Amino acid sequence: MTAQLNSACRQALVDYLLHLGDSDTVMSQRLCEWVGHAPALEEEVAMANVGLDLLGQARSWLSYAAELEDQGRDADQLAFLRDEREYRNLLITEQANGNFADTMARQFFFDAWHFHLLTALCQSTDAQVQAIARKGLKEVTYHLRRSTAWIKRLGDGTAVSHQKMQDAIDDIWTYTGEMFTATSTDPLLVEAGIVPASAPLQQQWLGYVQATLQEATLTCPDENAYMQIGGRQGLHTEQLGYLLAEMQFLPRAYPGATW
Amino acid sequence: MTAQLNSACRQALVDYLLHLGDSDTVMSQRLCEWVGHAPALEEEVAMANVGLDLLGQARSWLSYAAELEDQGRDADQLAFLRDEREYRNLLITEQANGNFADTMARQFFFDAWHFHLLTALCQSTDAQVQAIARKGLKEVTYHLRRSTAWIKRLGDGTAVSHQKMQDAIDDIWTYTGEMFTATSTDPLLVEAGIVPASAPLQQQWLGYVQATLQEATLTCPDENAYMQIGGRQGLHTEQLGYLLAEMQFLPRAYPGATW
Amino acid sequence: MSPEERHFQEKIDAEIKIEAKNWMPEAYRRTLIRQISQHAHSEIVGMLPEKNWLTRAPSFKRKLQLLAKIQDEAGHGLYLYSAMETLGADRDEEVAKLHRGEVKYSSIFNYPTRSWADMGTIGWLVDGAAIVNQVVLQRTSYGPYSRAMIRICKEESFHQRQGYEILLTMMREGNDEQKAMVQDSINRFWWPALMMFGPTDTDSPNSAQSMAWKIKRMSNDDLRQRFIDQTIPQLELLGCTAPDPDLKWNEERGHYDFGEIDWSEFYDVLKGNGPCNRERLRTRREAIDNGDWVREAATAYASKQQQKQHAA
Amino acid sequence: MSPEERHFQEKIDAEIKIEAKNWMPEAYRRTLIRQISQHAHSEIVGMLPEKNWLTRAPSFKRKLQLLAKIQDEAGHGLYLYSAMETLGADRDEEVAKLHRGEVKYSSIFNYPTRSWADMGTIGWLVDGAAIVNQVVLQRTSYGPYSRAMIRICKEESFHQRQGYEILLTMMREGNDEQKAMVQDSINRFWWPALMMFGPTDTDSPNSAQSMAWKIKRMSNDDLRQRFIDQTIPQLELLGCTAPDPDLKWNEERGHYDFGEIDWSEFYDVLKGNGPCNRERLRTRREAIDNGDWVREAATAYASKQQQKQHAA
Repeated sequence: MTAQLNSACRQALVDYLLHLGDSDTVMSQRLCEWVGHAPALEEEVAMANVGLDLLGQARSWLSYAAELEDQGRDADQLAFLRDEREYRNLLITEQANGNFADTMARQFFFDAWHFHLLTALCQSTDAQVQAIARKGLKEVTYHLRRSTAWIKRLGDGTAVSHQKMQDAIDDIWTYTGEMFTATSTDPLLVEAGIVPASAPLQQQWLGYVQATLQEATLTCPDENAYMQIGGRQGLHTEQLGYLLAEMQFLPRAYPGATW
Repeated sequence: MTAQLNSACRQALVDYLLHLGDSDTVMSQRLCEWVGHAPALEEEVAMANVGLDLLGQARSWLSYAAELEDQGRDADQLAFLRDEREYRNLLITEQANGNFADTMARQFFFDAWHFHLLTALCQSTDAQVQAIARKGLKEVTYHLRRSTAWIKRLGDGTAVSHQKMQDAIDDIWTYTGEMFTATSTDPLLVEAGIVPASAPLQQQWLGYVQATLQEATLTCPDENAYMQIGGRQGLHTEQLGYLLAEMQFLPRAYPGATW
Repeated sequence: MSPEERHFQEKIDAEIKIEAKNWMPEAYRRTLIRQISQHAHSEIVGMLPEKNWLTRAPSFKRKLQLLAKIQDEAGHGLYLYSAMETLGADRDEEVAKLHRGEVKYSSIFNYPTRSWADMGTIGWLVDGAAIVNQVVLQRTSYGPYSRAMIRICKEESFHQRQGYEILLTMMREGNDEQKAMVQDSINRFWWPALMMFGPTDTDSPNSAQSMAWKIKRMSNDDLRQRFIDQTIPQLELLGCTAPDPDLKWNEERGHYDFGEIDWSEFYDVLKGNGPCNRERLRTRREAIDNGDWVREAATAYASKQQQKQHAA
Repeated sequence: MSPEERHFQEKIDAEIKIEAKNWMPEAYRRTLIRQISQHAHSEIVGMLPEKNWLTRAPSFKRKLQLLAKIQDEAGHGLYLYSAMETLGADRDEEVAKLHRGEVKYSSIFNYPTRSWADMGTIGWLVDGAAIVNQVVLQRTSYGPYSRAMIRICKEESFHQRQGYEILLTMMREGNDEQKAMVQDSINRFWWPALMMFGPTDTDSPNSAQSMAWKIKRMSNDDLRQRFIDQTIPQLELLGCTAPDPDLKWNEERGHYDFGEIDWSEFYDVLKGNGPCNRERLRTRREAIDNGDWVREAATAYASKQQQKQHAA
């Protein structure tokens, strides 16, 4: 199927795949930071599980991006040798872990987007995109179930957990709008049926989020609030650079080495 | 004077200079992390001041090490391109900042060592060592005065500050013994009158530390407690790798670039 | 006008500095406190975007320069708070207002620093814009503020040259990636730097009184034009461009023409929606909050020492 | 010996597993709780030295492997705590004992991981030593523990092969720096790995009873010899050496001879003086303390849900 893409569409798809792969990579890295610090042993297992799934998906998206890009790079080189300005992840994924509620707010908003997006990508006209999405959707269905459950537990748990959960949601809300912004080349992909349009996705996402927060006795922030964007243009918050410096240390320090 | 050193002595001196330069570099990096986070504006100025002095001294020691080593490297390459295992800094310098008391305990023990060491190095038979030490001693005299003052303020301040200061001291104590350990080649340097023997240094240090802590109403930990060593052999705690990954990012990511 | 007011205005008109002990209109005092505190807050918050690259500075030379610059800024904050305190304001109270979001600092510091080149661009463009403002403020009517400005301007010019030199080194001795970094940095900071002079004169209603009192001595638009005129030759020397297709020399005016500024962005950032508003304030607030026990200890110790001296 | 005790010992002697509901001597129960909880704690604390390189793993493949391994270890912790709870112990209480320093975990995890090669060495040598122990424990007399061991051993063998493969790749496809990293890592972990089997038999007074109860089934020294014998060929295949000049094949014994272990180091680390004892315990303690409000919320939510169901 990739042979049929014209060059503009191919470039647009590479860009989109980097966006998906980088978002998964960065999110997974943040989850890795939790190892050994989770509030219960069961959560160690669950967070590692989500992190593993996202890492695997990241590799699939980036491998496909590398293949389409056709510049002799592989998924590892894309992940470990691009600098911050070339990273295309959503800003929400790079936000620091904070406390468990902060991490769960980030995860929940991301999972709800991820779930609805992969659901749509299961219908992609690009067979490879479709295949990766189908595999990923099973995993992400679990991720969303888990983070939804935690939003409810913490929202409708104790007074302390309710407050922390509400603060976490209010705090990260400004990074949710970006999930539904399109780049200048996305319309090519939408038109070709490779990726879904953002607007209906946003409605699905918002419906799910509002219903969950309500059940969790939490207040959903204003959907028209000012939203921070920039990740897809490589314009990141000041947090990403440190994350990449750590993550990329070995490949940078020992160029060309096999591990 | 360097021409007169035989090759074993020269190698021993390079090693010693790396130890001094790396300790200053790492300590300065930790102080840089405080910028914007100090408890008062006057402390922003003071910590930056100490950080600057140490950074300047680091460059002097490493420049001299590079010159003696004679392998075409300069101070920047020594600082920004050696990996953790080659770093020779004292373990105490790489310990995380913690709270202000933790930072001050680290600083005080380091400054007291640094002051007495540089005082002795002012008598070094190596003219270059002597010159760097003389310049540095003026700065370090101020560092020690400042950290001593803070130990007293926090120790004899409020009940809260007293407890935090005592905890900080107890916590970092295990890294103080290393300052007075010698490598297998140090005796060559002591014999040549280039560096002082550790034993008298340790007595001076301990006398100063005990007197200060007593005045600060703090308890000095057991001088015979178990001490962690390894920095001079490049055997570091798990904290150094992260510090270097961040500090070395640009030179690693853009090899050979001029900035 | 009361005799006091008249006398005050006569001094202003005669370019005689107003000093702390002199009589001054309450509004003059309030306006100055506000302006000087905002300026001081800007020095302190302005340390944060630079701190973001301090621990990643690429060489001893650059790290030393950057740390020294940041230290100077903390020092500027100290002078300015002192100048402000001569007007009867209290530093801690003004800082608390900042933390409650009641006073602002320069919006430029709500933009993130995304590459090392930003350390050059901030020095060159951001400090450059600040200097254009501050050079004029050296002649401001309030003595302590004027003297603080003279001292600060000297150091800022030094910082500006250092910033420019960072960019020049990357453009002349750097590889393609580094050159791209510089241009990208200029693209990101160009418009925000122009916004540093504030809204156009027509939208700047408080300016007239400040001009009469000689707290302000040039209009926002005039300052902005002066900055652009002196910056473009430096930009060209770098071999870079500004992200403004309308920028060109106007022979007739003897000035550069430039494109429309996106004021909606300016007001968005001002309202708190810049990329880093929340982080900057949070960082400052946490620094002061986490330092409570330290400052309390210092006070307790000082009073104990005093008691001991009395007793002795 | 009471009839119960006799019956118990007869089952043991006949290799019939003791199950949770069976009668058992109190000392047997206590010894097992202690041993299983230490084993569980070791799995959990053992995640930390690996976590140290997780965020710096050099490729997708290695990061996936390492994260999966760490996840397995958390899972092992869960099985083992469950096995322990069949004996009437409480997980939270045992964890609290760990955090108060009343129970230990394997001392090997008090050594820092200083390079990526340590991820290989821990898999190969440390898990390798653990497996030698655990293979024997598959036949331990207590049923739930024995079954947990069977499950854990399978996964551990997989981890061990992965660890060895990390080292082999670095030795065969790596540059000189990487090869030096591997040898350095083996030098640092060799002796601590040998210490994992515990003191020599002459200094291991509690072993006799454990052997009689078949909680233990081989002596420390026999296990250690078995480990060395099976490890040396693998070491040679790597092209590396052990930091032990006395290591050599003894034709007569049919075993490798090896040098004197520095037991003072072993006891120092056991006393809390290892390089990372404090950090490891602090990390675990903080994880649980910081998670208090989360677990409380989950409990509160669950009871609210239950009430709703009752009400409905």
